[in-house]
Amino acid sequence: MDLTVHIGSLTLKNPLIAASGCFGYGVEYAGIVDLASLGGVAVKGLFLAEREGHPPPRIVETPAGMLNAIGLQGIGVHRFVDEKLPELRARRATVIVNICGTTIDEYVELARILSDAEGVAALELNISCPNIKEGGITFGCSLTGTFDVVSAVRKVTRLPVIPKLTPNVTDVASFARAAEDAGADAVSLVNTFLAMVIDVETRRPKLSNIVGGLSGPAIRPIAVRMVYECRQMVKIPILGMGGIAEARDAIEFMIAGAAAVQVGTASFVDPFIWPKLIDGISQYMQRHHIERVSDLIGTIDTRTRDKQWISS
Amino acid sequence: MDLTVHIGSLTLKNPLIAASGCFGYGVEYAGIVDLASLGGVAVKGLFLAEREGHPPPRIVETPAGMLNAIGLQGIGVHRFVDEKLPELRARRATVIVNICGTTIDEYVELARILSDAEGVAALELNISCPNIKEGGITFGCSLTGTFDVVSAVRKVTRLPVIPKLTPNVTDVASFARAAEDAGADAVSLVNTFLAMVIDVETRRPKLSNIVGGLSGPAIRPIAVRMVYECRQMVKIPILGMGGIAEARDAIEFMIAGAAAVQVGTASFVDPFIWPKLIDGISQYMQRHHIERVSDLIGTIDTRTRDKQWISS
Amino acid sequence: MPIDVVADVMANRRLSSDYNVLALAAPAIAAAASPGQFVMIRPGRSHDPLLRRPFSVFEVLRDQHGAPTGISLLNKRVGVSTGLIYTAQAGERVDCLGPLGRPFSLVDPPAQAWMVAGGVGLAPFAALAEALCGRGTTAVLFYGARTAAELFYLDVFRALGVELVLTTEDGSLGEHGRIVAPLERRLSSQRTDRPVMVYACGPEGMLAATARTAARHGRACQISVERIMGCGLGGCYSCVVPMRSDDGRFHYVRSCIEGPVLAGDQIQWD
Amino acid sequence: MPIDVVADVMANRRLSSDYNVLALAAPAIAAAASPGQFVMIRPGRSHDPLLRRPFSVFEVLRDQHGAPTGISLLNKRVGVSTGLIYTAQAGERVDCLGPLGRPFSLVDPPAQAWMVAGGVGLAPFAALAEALCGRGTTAVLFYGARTAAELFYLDVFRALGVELVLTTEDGSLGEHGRIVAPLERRLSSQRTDRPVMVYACGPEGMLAATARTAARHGRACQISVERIMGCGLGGCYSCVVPMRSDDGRFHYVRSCIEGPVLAGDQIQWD
Ligand SMILES: Cc1cc2nc3c(=O)[nH]c(=O)nc-3n(C[C@H](O)[C@H](O)[C@H](O)COP(=O)(O)OP(=O)(O)OC[C@H]3O[C@@H](n4cnc5c(N)ncnc54)[C@H](O)[C@@H]3O)c2cc1C
Ligand SMILES: Cc1cc2nc3c(=O)[nH]c(=O)nc-3n(C[C@H](O)[C@H](O)[C@H](O)COP(=O)(O)OP(=O)(O)OC[C@H]3O[C@@H](n4cnc5c(N)ncnc54)[C@H](O)[C@@H]3O)c2cc1C
Ligand SMILES: Cc1cc2nc3c(=O)[nH]c(=O)nc-3n(C[C@H](O)[C@H](O)[C@H](O)COP(=O)(O)O)c2cc1C
Ligand SMILES: Cc1cc2nc3c(=O)[nH]c(=O)nc-3n(C[C@H](O)[C@H](O)[C@H](O)COP(=O)(O)O)c2cc1C
Ligand code: FES
Ligand code: FES
Repeated sequence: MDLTVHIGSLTLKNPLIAASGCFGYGVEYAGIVDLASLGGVAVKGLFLAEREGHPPPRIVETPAGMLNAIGLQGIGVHRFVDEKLPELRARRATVIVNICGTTIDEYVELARILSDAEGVAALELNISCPNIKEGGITFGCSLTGTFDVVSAVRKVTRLPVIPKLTPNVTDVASFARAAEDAGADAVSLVNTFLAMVIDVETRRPKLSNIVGGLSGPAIRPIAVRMVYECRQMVKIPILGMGGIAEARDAIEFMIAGAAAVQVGTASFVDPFIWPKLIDGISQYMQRHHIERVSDLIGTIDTRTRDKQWISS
Repeated sequence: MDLTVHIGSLTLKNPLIAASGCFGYGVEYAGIVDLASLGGVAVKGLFLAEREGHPPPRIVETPAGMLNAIGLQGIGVHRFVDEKLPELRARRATVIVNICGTTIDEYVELARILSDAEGVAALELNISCPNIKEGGITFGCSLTGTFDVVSAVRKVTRLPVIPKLTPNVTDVASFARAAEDAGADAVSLVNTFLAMVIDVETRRPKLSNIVGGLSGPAIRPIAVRMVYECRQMVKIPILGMGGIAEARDAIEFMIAGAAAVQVGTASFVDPFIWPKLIDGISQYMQRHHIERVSDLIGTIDTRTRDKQWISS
Repeated sequence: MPIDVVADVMANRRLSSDYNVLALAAPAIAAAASPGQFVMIRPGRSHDPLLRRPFSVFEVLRDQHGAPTGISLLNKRVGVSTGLIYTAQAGERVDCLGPLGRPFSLVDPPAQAWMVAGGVGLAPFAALAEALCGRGTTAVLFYGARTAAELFYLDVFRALGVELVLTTEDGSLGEHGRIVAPLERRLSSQRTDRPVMVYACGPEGMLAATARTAARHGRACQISVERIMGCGLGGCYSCVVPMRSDDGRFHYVRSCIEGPVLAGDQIQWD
Repeated sequence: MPIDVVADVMANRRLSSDYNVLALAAPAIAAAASPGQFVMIRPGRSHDPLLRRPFSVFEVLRDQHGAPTGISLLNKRVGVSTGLIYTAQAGERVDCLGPLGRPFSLVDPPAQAWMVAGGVGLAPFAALAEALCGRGTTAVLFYGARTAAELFYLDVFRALGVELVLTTEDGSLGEHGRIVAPLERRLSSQRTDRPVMVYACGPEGMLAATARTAARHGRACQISVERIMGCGLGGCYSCVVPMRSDDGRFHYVRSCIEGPVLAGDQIQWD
């Protein structure tokens, strides 16, 4: 059985990637998961500089989901390269670095630094963090902004460039197209949905940042639809995510058009989820006589049925 | 205690409205709910003509939500006026008619017919049904389309005109503004989120229509955020909805900025929900010494706290 | 009018690794229910699972004086909610709304009642058989399942005086094959001046075949359909079944309020 | 390394209408846990509630030979998951991940250990008291609650030889008022050459007051903080606590991996 998938020039040993911001810098999980067994590890969004992020409360649970407004607390790219990358390298993780900037120059600078560092497999451009104004969302909500930041980064790196798209737009597929046109190797989607919860007793938002990003199973059907739409618009691979909690969900994203998937919130609930997902996918492939997992990608069958009846 | 709220020239006896498409034509529920006890009854979306809608399966459950692609099966406006309106009138329901069209002329024609009919309290313009191409969504996703259809209807009716907005846009508040500029008396939001579920065993979409609209508690935090955003952009009242399942949720929408709320999916789960919601709101008002429910509207307190600590 | 009760689980009897019978304390629903009606069940209080699920009223339970105390459900575990119902323990509480929908119409002697059940499609027939036998109507149960271990409650039907015709797909009990075969043979051999009402509930393929067979033999047929139901009350239009229209086309009716029992010859099978 | 077990509920003892003690079969976690560590609990399997919830290890349960068999949790019902834990029945299963976080550091005689607990903040102190008393350390428990009926396990602490100082907000038992008052008095009267380690867990206001009081008296203080935790493993950065930086500002640390026990004088209380 062949679980490898290809993202541009990069080969992942399986389609399962730990989603950015949901797996620390990866090293936190080294005792729980064999990092080398994952298709990839997308580390927490990095700016050039260190950041403290938003005051707590930073998360709140919602029906089948959660909001977060961490505010991209982080150690900055230099400390990441010095303090975390060596261990990730030693553990043979396939490291995808999620980068955030306020200006195109910052993305370019981050890309340069990380291209020179040893052990970075790909760059995921976070142009979709809904929680901070300066987190690239202005790029992510504008087609030319998306195009410009991707092209600029494209010029300075040979690493696969993977812009991460926001779902908070009317037509996500047009953003995937802009990214493709600008030379992206793949696109990641979705980041979180802008949302809020109000404590009715105090009439105050439950998050210090007022709004936050919704993730988890609640958003899965919207995310699957978006992957499906993008699949029809672009040829580059799609890294699909949003509420994946079981092997079945990962397979659903692949059938909708994702070449690989990321798992965030569900790994909070079950940090030991990874081998379970791999097992579940393998069992499915066996049951359906699928030799290569990549044969699943985009194989949704949308023939309309005249049939009125569910079973028969 | 005063539960009345005002939507343009219309006074509702309380802020609770049965959401369109989730309460049939109202008459189906006459044996379960005293229709006159509701703030309003938004009946199922009506076209000029009868429609059969989409083949089943038409709904599928998702985590804390459901997708529907009913396809606006309906009896058409004439049969509605002849067969349903008399009973609604007799039961003294405050009837909000949800209308759908393919062209501006159809909305205008529907508005004319319903303005002449006795017992219609307001028109809700469905320009946001995600499940059928001809259901006004082309208006709902374009600012000029929204403006044009609202102004056209505005000219031919004295009934309150309430466009219902789609959440599937980048900036819902700008649509609320377009509606206000065109003379709308209020806006309803949100309609459902475009979404899909794939059966991984068959690789076919679970809905015959491939995509459907996500409703239910899953979407609530996104909907609350949208109401909050619109509140800052427009002065006209907002009818808020999306996943309301308890009195607390209804209050949350009002604090975010809704003048009234609609309840859809939750009334499937609990058709006897209405008196419970009214009780819950009344108890909350008592506990917080609030005399008029309308004093809650938009009272969210967003002062930033420097406080790092939750309680103290 | 339907009522909604928070019903105590009185007992949960496992019939197999997939089937169980759940007894719910719901006297008012039990008193009002007619054979063929259903209830909408919610086995938990969280938003996942969210919607209620439809279940036929299997038995009306009574105390020693014959007063209704509750209902039972014949449950087949196929997903989330049926899984919760399978594992429910006595003392748990379950939201139960009903009775809902149009029941079977009963026939009196000399008409015979032939019930056709596939798998969990047995559910509405315990109550129906009791009602029919109570009025002296001769009843036959054509009952097919995958295997012998999934043919349940045979003694109960026998005790009521119901004749049993059984099939299993693996041949482990009764005739080997599907249930429509013996039904077809029996319809062919039945004298046309002897009135028969066919009742059917089960997988859709079986229902279509039954309806066609009955029609071919000129027999009326009441079909209990199973559609995905959002509300059970006519509010959502999710549960529609296509019915033949006079113009040769079809129109959708809501099976929760116009059914679940529908005339087999009026359903648009395709 | 933490492990994740599907733990059987061995017993559920209700202490009041809001508090209970849940015993979970989890020998490996029990064997590995140190006082002050916590577990992440998931009482259901649906997506609502979604995330696990953090709970202190209350007691390490042992069989008659002293071998660890499981742990218990002291639970206070405040919302969805704590509600499920309150109503959990023996035989149910609960996902339990742990042990997690940095434990208390213990002190040896002649140092005394003063534990300050507010409400459910008692949770980490049963295990801590056992460990301290085991090494002969003199222990005092300052324990405040709303009312006498919410002061639990007093006998257990007494049996260990722990001195109890109690307060209730309604004056129904012990001193009337908050627990920081007697702590403050005792700190004032304690000779400075007698070493004392203050341990505290409870509402944030109480923690801040305890930390300040301890600092004012020059006593070291270990605070077990309670933050909303998404993962418990350092993955999500939800659980941060502001700690003083050398430059007079603060930086956030993740209380799940750098805590939950943190040095009181280094936390930025504001
Ligand atoms: C009028 C009526 C009476 C019924 N009586 C019984 C009965 O007595 N005993 C019994 O075991 N079952 C009965 N069913 C079927 C039962 O409602 C479904 O098996 C149940 O809803 C599945 O819920 P789930 O959460 O376990 O499955 P899910 O996890 O939601 O889905 C599993 C599978 O079940 C199908 N399904 C989901 N919801 C429904 C639904 N509402 N109706 C039909 N299929 C569905 C899905 O398409 C999917 O293939 C009846 C259905 C109807 C319409
Ligand atoms: C290290 C640690 C140890 C703890 N030990 C115990 C213990 O031994 N016994 C005990 O009863 N409680 C303990 N708590 C608190 C307990 O985790 C929360 O009460 C619980 O998470 C609330 O879950 P819920 O679903 O019932 O509440 P929800 O319905 O989610 O929310 C109800 C209220 O609880 C608050 N809350 C939600 N999640 C948390 C959280 N993770 N931490 C703190 N507050 C939260 C919310 O802000 C809200 O005000 C501990 C917390 C931490 C961080
Ligand atoms: C706590 C938290 C922090 C996140 N931080 C980041 C981040 O730094 N960069 C980023 O691109 N996405 C971030 N995300 C978004 C996730 O990577 C992912 O896109 C989203 O959560 C949807 O997937 P899920 O439903 O599996 O969690 C974060 C999500 C969560 C829940
Ligand atoms: C089955 C179903 C049918 C619906 N039909 C309509 C409709 O005809 N017109 C309309 O404007 N909205 C329709 N809606 C959207 C609801 O009115 C409402 O906007 C949405 O469901 C969100 O609210 P809820 O989460 O309370 O259900 C429908 C929703 C559902 C679930
Ligand atoms: S189930 Fe809602 S209309 Fe039939
Ligand atoms: S709880 Fe996730 S980092 Fe601490």
